[in-house]
Amino acid sequence: MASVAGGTPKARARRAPAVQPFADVRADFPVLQREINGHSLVYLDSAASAQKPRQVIETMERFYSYSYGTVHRGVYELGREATEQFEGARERIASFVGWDPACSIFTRNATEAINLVAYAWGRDNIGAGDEVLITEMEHHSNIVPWQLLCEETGARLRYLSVIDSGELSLDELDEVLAEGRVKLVAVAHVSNVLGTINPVGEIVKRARAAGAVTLVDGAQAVPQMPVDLGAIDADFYAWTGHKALGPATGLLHGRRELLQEMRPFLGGGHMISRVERDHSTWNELPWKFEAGTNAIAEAIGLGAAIDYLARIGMDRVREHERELAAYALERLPEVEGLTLYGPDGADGRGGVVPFTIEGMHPHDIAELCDREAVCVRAGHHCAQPLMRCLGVGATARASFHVYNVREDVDRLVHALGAAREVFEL
Amino acid sequence: MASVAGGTPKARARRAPAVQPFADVRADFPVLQREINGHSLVYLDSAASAQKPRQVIETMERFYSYSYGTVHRGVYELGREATEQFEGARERIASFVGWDPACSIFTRNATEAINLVAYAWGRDNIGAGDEVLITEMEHHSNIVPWQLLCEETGARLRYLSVIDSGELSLDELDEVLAEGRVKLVAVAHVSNVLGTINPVGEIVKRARAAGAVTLVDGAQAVPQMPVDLGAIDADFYAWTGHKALGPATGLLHGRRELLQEMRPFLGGGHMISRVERDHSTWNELPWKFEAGTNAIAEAIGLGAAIDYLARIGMDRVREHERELAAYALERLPEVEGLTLYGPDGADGRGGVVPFTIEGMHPHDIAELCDREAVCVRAGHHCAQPLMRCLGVGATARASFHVYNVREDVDRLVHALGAAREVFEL
Amino acid sequence: MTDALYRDYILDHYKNPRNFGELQPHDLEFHDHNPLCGDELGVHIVVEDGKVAGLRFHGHGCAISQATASITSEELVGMPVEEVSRLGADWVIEQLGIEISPTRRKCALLSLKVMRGATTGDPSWPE
Amino acid sequence: MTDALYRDYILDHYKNPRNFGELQPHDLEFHDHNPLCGDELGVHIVVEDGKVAGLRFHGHGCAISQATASITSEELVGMPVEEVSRLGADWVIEQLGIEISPTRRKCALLSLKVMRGATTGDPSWPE
Ligand SMILES: Cc1ncc(COP(=O)(O)O)c(C=O)c1O
Ligand SMILES: Cc1ncc(COP(=O)(O)O)c(C=O)c1O
Repeated sequence: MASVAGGTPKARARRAPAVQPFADVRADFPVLQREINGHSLVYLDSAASAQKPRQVIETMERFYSYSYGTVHRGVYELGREATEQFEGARERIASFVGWDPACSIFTRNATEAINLVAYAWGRDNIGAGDEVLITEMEHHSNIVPWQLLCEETGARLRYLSVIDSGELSLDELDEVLAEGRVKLVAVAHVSNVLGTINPVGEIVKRARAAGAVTLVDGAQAVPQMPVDLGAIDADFYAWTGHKALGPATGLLHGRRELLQEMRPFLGGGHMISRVERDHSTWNELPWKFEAGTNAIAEAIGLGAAIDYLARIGMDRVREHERELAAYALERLPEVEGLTLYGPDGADGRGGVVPFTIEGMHPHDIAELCDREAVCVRAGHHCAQPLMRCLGVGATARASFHVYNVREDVDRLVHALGAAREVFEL
Repeated sequence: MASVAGGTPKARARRAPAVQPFADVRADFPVLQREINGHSLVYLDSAASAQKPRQVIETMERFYSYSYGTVHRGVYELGREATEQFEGARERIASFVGWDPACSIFTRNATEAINLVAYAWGRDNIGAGDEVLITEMEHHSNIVPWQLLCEETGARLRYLSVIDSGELSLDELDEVLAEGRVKLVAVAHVSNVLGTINPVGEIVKRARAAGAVTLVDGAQAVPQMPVDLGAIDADFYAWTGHKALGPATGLLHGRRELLQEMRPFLGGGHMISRVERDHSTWNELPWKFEAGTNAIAEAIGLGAAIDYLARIGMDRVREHERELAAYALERLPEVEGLTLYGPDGADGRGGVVPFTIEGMHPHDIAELCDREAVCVRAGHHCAQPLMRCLGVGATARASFHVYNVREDVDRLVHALGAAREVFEL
Repeated sequence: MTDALYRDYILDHYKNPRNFGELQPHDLEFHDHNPLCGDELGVHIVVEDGKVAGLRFHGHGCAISQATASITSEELVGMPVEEVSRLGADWVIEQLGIEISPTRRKCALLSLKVMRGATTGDPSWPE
Repeated sequence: MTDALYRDYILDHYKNPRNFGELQPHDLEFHDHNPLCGDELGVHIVVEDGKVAGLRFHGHGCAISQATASITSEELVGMPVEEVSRLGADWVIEQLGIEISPTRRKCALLSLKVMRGATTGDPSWPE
């Protein structure tokens, strides 16, 4: 991992201090003060959605209370302030991931960002006989839009397999690309189930050499590691604010030439240049793809979330995630009957640890963890094809963010032990 | 207007009390405490977006601070609370407009709601030779999606004209419908420029009798008058939360049979029932059309906004809007060179008053009003075809909500007088 | 301390489900899943004289969905098919004898859903 | 009290715009609008010896966009076309002599946009 500076990751793990370096940020998250069933909250479901620091909550509150107005059109002071804050947030967000703000589009969420590409780029560029290549570890949001597109256009949807280590095979990628029919490669940067960190820069390079356009689903990556879109160089990169300590707004970063030649996706206010009776012309980028009134407060809130993460430093966030994952991988096997999934070790994975326990369904695991106020997720994690590859119907999953500490893993292990007792295992 | 109980509207206007009945709600809107350029804020741009009461801001803040979690999937307490609040908000919002919650879909905004229909219903039901009928007073969000659809399908887009009174002609509607090619009628409930309250129940009835499906754009209606979707009985009804004192989330209400047979729009998490490698099956309504992570806090915030409006009573809100519009229509002509647009009188119009002043462009009007902290909008109001009908490039527009008082109109008249002085008119 | 949800008899039915497996040949069948968690449940039914003469559930799922299938299966055998088709959610929850939170409701109703699917063809969730 | 934005000379140029109207025949032309407010501006240019020999703006818009067109038109007549094509936003703002807030920037730059459109064919907004 480029982001882990100095020392081998192993050596670092051994040096891990007893006191978490991030204990100080916990005071910023009001929800952590909650007690549930007599226990303090342990939130281990950040891969689904992250909690928000007061800096984000207060930014939105302040905006709504004192500067609310619509953007780009108000000549008056409130409109000016709203526009400045909104476009300022776009600029900081774009620079956080190393991309041009004019090619950084606010969407509803990552799902809408991917659908935007499927509709506005896909329908004009994918046809019968073409292939769309995704992987077995994709989230439904990076599967279903392509199924719909392929059904409509007669193209074929193919899957790169997930090999035993929980990784993708670049050899298989080369083989499929060599057949010459792949027009689009869409792949997760980090798997939301296995945690696998995919070599997306390399995948983009090979796909481009084979003439394919690339989309990277960064929903799990941007929140937890340094991401440099200039280096990855994908044609499209989608992510979602609510997993990055922010509110509900998504981002689509795209290559300028593609965005320029694409037809618009949603039609309506703000995305037009001129509306005649029978046809219209489109606004400049990025507004061409932002129809209707934006989620203004949410974009500004995401700006505050990004500022918060940047202040901590994404290298440190990544190291924190890696360390917590390593600690969970070390401790969870203490629970009898527990099976872990995903890459060996914590170096090639994000802060996500999926597991099952023999004789106890994941749903019941999550229910019983909740008795001790430990929030873990159970289910297919919007990745049914991957579940089938793993040969399970569902898994439990613990995932981390900046506010988690090693004690949270201890609490999880304790809750799992108690759950086994309830089940008389 | 069904909502004006007792007395002729004229008689009521004469009885209007000197003290506004709504002065008491002003304390709920923190933004009204602002001073700009040494003047207290007068916000007259609610038709673009409304300010938020502290009840809405605090609901969102409380949710983010203590109950944040994703909906429908978390087995743990936070997930339960979030789901209850989110689906509870949907139920109250649906009942507020008299529709089935299962057929009430959260969208990004009204624009996305209309595009959803254009994509998911339109592409399967509109073909070459068919006609889509809209009106000259539509907002771009109810024009451009149909332009895109017609361009794609070869259908023809037609416009009902706006007659001199700023109204639609039902006779013209009948004539066009009689030609037998109209498959969809899409019309604004209330015009965002003229304020015209269209007889949408009657339009729906005639359209249905002619075999056409109907979509009503209620973006300007739901925020300011009682709306009973059961009585209007349109096939689709779209609106947007940010104009109804809420945050950025939209609503699409649809007829169950249509929503059921429609293909999904956005593909991704939560909208599926089962994802196979090559195809998927869809979740039940309304979730089939809610792909990806919802704007959860925003939906809950809109629930609080609806509660707030319901507490005041929409009959009273409507009467308040009518009265302020009447007062503005009475006072604005005092300004020399001023031209009003829209229906005569306030009974057939919402709380929206567009105007121009000879020798002063609307942009400059708005700029100079801002000197006295009076926020009015200037421009084409996302209604370029209507601007051409009116024979102007732009207008200024004042619009009202519950927090406005008669003194706000006085302040506007004063600011316009001062503006004329600056322009030496 | 007894757990309010995972009572002894629930765990017993989960671990030793009654009437689990397949029934070949059978007269009625239905298969479905819980979209939220991916649980799967199928049912095979043999009908004699308008009554459920034999019944087997199969699939995988959590303790609640599996135990519900097992517990209700004992009541369903011998019941007129017409009566089965009219069973509602309340009946299931009553059979189960525990309080079911909204989050686990679909788990508890999955077996009724497939039973009704088999007897009426109606694939919707019981209210 | 003089208004900081609506100075006397701005209002004068707005009310009595110089070089307004059409020029027939002309060598170069361009027409555009400000998508935010719908303002329209067109330009006709007559070129002689590589210089702007004649120029007329036409259209409708706010005091800032109209006055900018009028004020700059006086500088543009006689300027080498090549020089016109290199003019930037700063030049316009300087000619205008007033501070322009971000909300009014496009108003102030619309005339430069159509001038550059006419002389270079580049339809983008000046930086
Ligand atoms: C009549 C009308 N329709 C549609 C819209 C679009 O609403 P939104 O921008 O929230 O999608 C608006 C407001 O902008 C409107 O006034
Ligand atoms: C890998 C991945 N892709 C896409 C998504 C979709 O994000 P959203 O639901 O915000 O659209 C998620 C999370 O739900 C995810 O984990």
